[in-house]
Amino acid sequence: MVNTKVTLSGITLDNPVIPASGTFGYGYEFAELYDINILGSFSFKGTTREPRFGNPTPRIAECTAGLINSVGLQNPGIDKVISEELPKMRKCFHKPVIANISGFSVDEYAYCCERIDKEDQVGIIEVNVSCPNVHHGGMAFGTSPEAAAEVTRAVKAVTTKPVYIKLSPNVTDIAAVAKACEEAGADGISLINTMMGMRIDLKTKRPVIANKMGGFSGSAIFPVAVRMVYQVAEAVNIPVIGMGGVSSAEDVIEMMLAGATAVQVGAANLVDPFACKNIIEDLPRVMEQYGIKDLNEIIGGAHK
Amino acid sequence: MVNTKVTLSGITLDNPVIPASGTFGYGYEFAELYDINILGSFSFKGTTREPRFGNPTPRIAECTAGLINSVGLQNPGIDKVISEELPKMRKCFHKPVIANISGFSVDEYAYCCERIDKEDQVGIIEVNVSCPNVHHGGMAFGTSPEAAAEVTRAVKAVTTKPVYIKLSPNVTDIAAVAKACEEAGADGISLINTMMGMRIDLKTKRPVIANKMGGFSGSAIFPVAVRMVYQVAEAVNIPVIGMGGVSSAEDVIEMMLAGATAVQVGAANLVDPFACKNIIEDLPRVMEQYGIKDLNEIIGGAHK
Amino acid sequence: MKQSIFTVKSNQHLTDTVLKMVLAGDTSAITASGQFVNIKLDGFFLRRPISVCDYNEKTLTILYKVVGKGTQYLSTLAAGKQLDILTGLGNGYDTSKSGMHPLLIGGGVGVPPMYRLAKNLLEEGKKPEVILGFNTKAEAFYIDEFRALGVPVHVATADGSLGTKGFVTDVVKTLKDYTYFYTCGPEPMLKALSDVTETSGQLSFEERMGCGFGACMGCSCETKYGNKRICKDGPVLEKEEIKW
Amino acid sequence: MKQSIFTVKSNQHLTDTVLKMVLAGDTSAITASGQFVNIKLDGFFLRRPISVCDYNEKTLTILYKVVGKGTQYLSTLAAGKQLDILTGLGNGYDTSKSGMHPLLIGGGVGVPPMYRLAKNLLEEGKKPEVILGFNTKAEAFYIDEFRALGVPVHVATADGSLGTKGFVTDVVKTLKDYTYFYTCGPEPMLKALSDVTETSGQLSFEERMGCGFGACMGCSCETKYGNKRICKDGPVLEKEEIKW
Ligand SMILES: Cc1cc2nc3c(=O)[nH]c(=O)nc-3n(C[C@H](O)[C@H](O)[C@H](O)COP(=O)(O)OP(=O)(O)OC[C@H]3O[C@@H](n4cnc5c(N)ncnc54)[C@H](O)[C@@H]3O)c2cc1C
Ligand SMILES: Cc1cc2nc3c(=O)[nH]c(=O)nc-3n(C[C@H](O)[C@H](O)[C@H](O)COP(=O)(O)OP(=O)(O)OC[C@H]3O[C@@H](n4cnc5c(N)ncnc54)[C@H](O)[C@@H]3O)c2cc1C
Ligand SMILES: Cc1cc2nc3c(=O)[nH]c(=O)nc-3n(C[C@H](O)[C@H](O)[C@H](O)COP(=O)(O)O)c2cc1C
Ligand SMILES: Cc1cc2nc3c(=O)[nH]c(=O)nc-3n(C[C@H](O)[C@H](O)[C@H](O)COP(=O)(O)O)c2cc1C
Ligand code: FES
Ligand code: FES
Repeated sequence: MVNTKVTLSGITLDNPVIPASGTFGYGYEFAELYDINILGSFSFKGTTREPRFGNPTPRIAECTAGLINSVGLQNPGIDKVISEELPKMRKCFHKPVIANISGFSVDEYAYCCERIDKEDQVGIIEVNVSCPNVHHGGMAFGTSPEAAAEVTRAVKAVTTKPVYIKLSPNVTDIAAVAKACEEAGADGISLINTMMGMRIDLKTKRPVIANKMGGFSGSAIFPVAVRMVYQVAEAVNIPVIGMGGVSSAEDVIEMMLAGATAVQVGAANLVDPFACKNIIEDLPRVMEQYGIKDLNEIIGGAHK
Repeated sequence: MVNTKVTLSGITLDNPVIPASGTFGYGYEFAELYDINILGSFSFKGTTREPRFGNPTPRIAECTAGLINSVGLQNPGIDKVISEELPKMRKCFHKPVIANISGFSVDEYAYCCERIDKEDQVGIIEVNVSCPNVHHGGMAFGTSPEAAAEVTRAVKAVTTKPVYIKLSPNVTDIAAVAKACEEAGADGISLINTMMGMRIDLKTKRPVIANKMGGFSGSAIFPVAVRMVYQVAEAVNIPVIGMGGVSSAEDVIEMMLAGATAVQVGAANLVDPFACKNIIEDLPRVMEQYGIKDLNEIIGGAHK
Repeated sequence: MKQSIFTVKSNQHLTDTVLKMVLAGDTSAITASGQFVNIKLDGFFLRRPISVCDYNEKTLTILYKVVGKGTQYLSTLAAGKQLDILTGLGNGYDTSKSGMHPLLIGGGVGVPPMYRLAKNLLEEGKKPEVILGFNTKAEAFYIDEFRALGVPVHVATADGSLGTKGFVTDVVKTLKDYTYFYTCGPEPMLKALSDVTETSGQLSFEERMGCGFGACMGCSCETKYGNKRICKDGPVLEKEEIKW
Repeated sequence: MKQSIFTVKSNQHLTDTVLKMVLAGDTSAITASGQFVNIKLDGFFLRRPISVCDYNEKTLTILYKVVGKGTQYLSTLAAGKQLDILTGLGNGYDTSKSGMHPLLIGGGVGVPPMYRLAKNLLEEGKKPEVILGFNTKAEAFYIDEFRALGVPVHVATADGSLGTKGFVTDVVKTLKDYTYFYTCGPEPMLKALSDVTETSGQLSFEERMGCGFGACMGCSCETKYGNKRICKDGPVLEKEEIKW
């Protein structure tokens, strides 16, 4: 028997496989297909202070080995997430969930995190700093170490749960951003969010996405994600949740060798609703194939 | 009849299709397969002051829809390129070529560009600023607008030919780098170079590439390349040569709609030595399919 | 929703660009006309959503138009090819609201779902009347199949090469005693129908989809009763709730 | 070099993990034993380099070991499948240097190129002697095929389950009158042979390849006579030029 249990800031997961925020909704659609309690955890859709419809459609563009999305954080807002979604989620998922929080100002992050911090069900707060900072020219918080650190400090001041900062890959120096978050008190780092991408429709000669650009993810981005997880794992001493293009048990192991303690699966859920289930079921066999008895032994293994 | 001719800084190309530096050698291998004079131009292997063996092997790692390379600028050095390769190239290619120049210091760039500037055969000098600046902590010149501008100024001071700065995509704000180069006198911008990526071998549990990381390219990166070409075309008034994952005539048109005046084809040449030939032959048919009479009409078309 | 493997039984051109594909597989998740399936194609990242045209316990029929690389690939598949398909997606049409004499209006690739809907309404003892709109006679398909159901079928073509010259709305304007309407087709047609019809009705929408089963919010639209996902809360919306 | 389409004629297991594939197609670009082909596989970005084991005007034979996803996929292909292959890659062995009694030493998946090389040498009237090295008897293949050529064949297995217990070098040490050697196999074996052999020889190397035809510099190595591309200036190098 192999050991697939891993621990994130004191929370032990049965396995490292976690559906990524925005690709698993609140889990309901998947719970109709299989018992989602087999998951390590799951990160629910990004939550903001106010309800949001998000961006105009089309919001989806297909790419080779991936897709671009510009959903734009559609969500019912923190109040309804707490009053309606969390109680519903509890019915289909009995483990601690990861609350993915977004904001357009430092205050909004702090407000949402403070609210969600009181919820038992939430094991980890994952703070998505890829959102534009509306007060400072609209550059994403995650593109500057200082802005990311400021969000981290504000959130840490009002929460008791482990806070993982989820980084944007659209930066020159990802390790610098991660280090700034660590110094500001982050308990862990999640990465990568989507890469900024664009497709143009040859028929209309206009961008496919109504908002022109969007977030590119899927297997195509895996090599960039592995590289960034490796760089961040080398730069910080807090746990890293790796993601970006993961779609097989082999990919999970590769991410962990790069330094991830747990691994999220995003776009793969959209094209194969059983992706996470299949990965979890394949994991023991693939571990044996590569002579891995305990996943904890391989975390960061490629750094040696 | 459709028009596929485009003009880069006064040099008219029969078509916008240009093999990208490092994926076409000096053209010899391809010239054995077909008459490479059908190409718009071609950008030969990156040249440095000294001869270089490059990085240790393995230098290649396969990825979904792409590959990572860490060739590390293997080349015989500027002297031999001028004395041996250019005369040989002239025999199989009768149009102006693009000289791709690399360096590890501002002086080296200037030296090489000054040398190559005297060569008739060279139509455009393409300055690859993705190389590490050995005098300043090893960050690539292309990751800072100031450093990229410094290289541009140094090169412009010693050359008479059009100078295109080839940008690295591994940056937070590609438009800022492009603008700095334009202000420093660049005649055009080439982008994108490879994205930093990494793969880990599950059997050995070590990075596949001897140098750990390398440059990721191929169809997987196309959406990021289109986005960056779009952003740069919006930011500057000089011509843009677009590249990154181009492997079909449709991709060429999409790049041009994003703002490219010409388009380079890299990794696709490696897996299909006839890639450029096929693209050039398909182009008129695909133009007709999308109602395009003259490629010049669609350059930047998606910005309208 | 169900994920399962279907086998292509036949794949034939109805027009230059529209094909009919019959697939064998587990159709048990399909519960209503107007639902769609989402098909995985080799070499393409996203699935392709296609309406259910008809089905029985063992087979599924779809009609699709070649508009891009995915449908082009689909058109090359021969009998025996296996496809991974998600079935039973979307809400589908609610036949309980139809009244005795509903109008069924399909435009172009919006025609297919009308077929099963017509069969269902007939089974329920209702008297549906069908209007099919195409650009030209050469692009028209499935008219005989609708006629074979024994329902009145009107055809409109934009160039007048078949049936009424003009749009489906031109036909609708000539009809009086219908009790309800169901439609699927290009958005301008849906909008025009919403304006011209005198009864309530249900309209089926298209949107670019990430998942097709409600997980990604890629396909959302705003309605008078809040945000809806075209793939899960649609594709069928009620006339009254639509914000144009 | 030539790019063309080959059709799988047969694809059979020789051992649990090694298969023999015979392909029909245009072999005119193949000019020497020791050359390789580069095979495009659906769903994989890079081609897979595999040595020519044998060929005639119309068919190509390769022997390959399943070591990863690409060769795994290759092992599933049935007769009739078409493959895009670049042929005539690499320099191949130079038989003019062999003398009358060359040694041919193949280790594991380095065995295949020795087969055509042996045939070529025999045709030239020479008397090659063959040494094949494997880990175990269960992993051994193509011994009978070499014997059928009428050449002396020695086998070494690491565990002694077949032939000499030990490595090919142990066999080489017992042989005296050879005039030259040719080899292909894992790099440690090549190095050991280079040390233990008393004559000149040619050694075939492997490297991860981007293109396989000299364009990318992905496969370079440093030799005493300058940088060489394994794919174009190799895969065969002369013992004297190698920097270990
Ligand atoms: C609920 C629903 C039911 C549909 N039913 C039918 C049907 O019965 N028959 C039929 O011919 N077509 C139908 N369509 C449209 C069909 O999905 C598209 O024509 C098809 O996806 C185009 O794929 P492609 O690869 O050929 O085109 P491409 O343009 O190459 O596709 C690129 C991407 O855009 C998406 N896309 C392109 N056009 C559309 C569109 N109109 N709607 C949604 N996504 C699109 C593709 O799915 C793909 O992700 C339906 C669409 C929806 C949403
Ligand atoms: C000149 C040459 C001749 C060869 N001849 C044979 C032969 O006759 N029979 C045989 O069984 N094998 C041969 N090999 C090795 C064969 O190329 C690899 O086993 C094969 O590429 C593995 O592919 P994979 O997808 O199964 O493995 P993966 O590990 O999944 O492949 C991943 C990537 O690494 C590359 N790769 C992996 N192993 C090797 C290797 N040993 N050498 C080069 N690239 C590698 C693959 O080509 C691919 O790009 C030869 C290699 C070279 C360079
Ligand atoms: C449709 C979609 C919606 C997403 N929404 C969110 C979100 O709300 N919050 C967030 O932090 N990340 C969001 N992401 C990013 C993913 O969580 C993940 O970081 C990214 O997609 C990379 O992983 P992948 O390649 O496996 O998809 C979204 C991604 C997709 C595809
Ligand atoms: C094997 C290889 C070698 C390369 N060498 C160079 C080089 O010497 N100079 C340079 O500017 N770019 C070099 N590049 C980058 C390409 O020119 C191109 O910018 C990049 O690969 C993106 O295009 P693609 O996705 O079409 O490959 C190299 C790329 C590859 C794959
Ligand atoms: S397409 Fe994903 S929610 Fe509708
Ligand atoms: S693999 Fe490209 S030069 Fe050898």
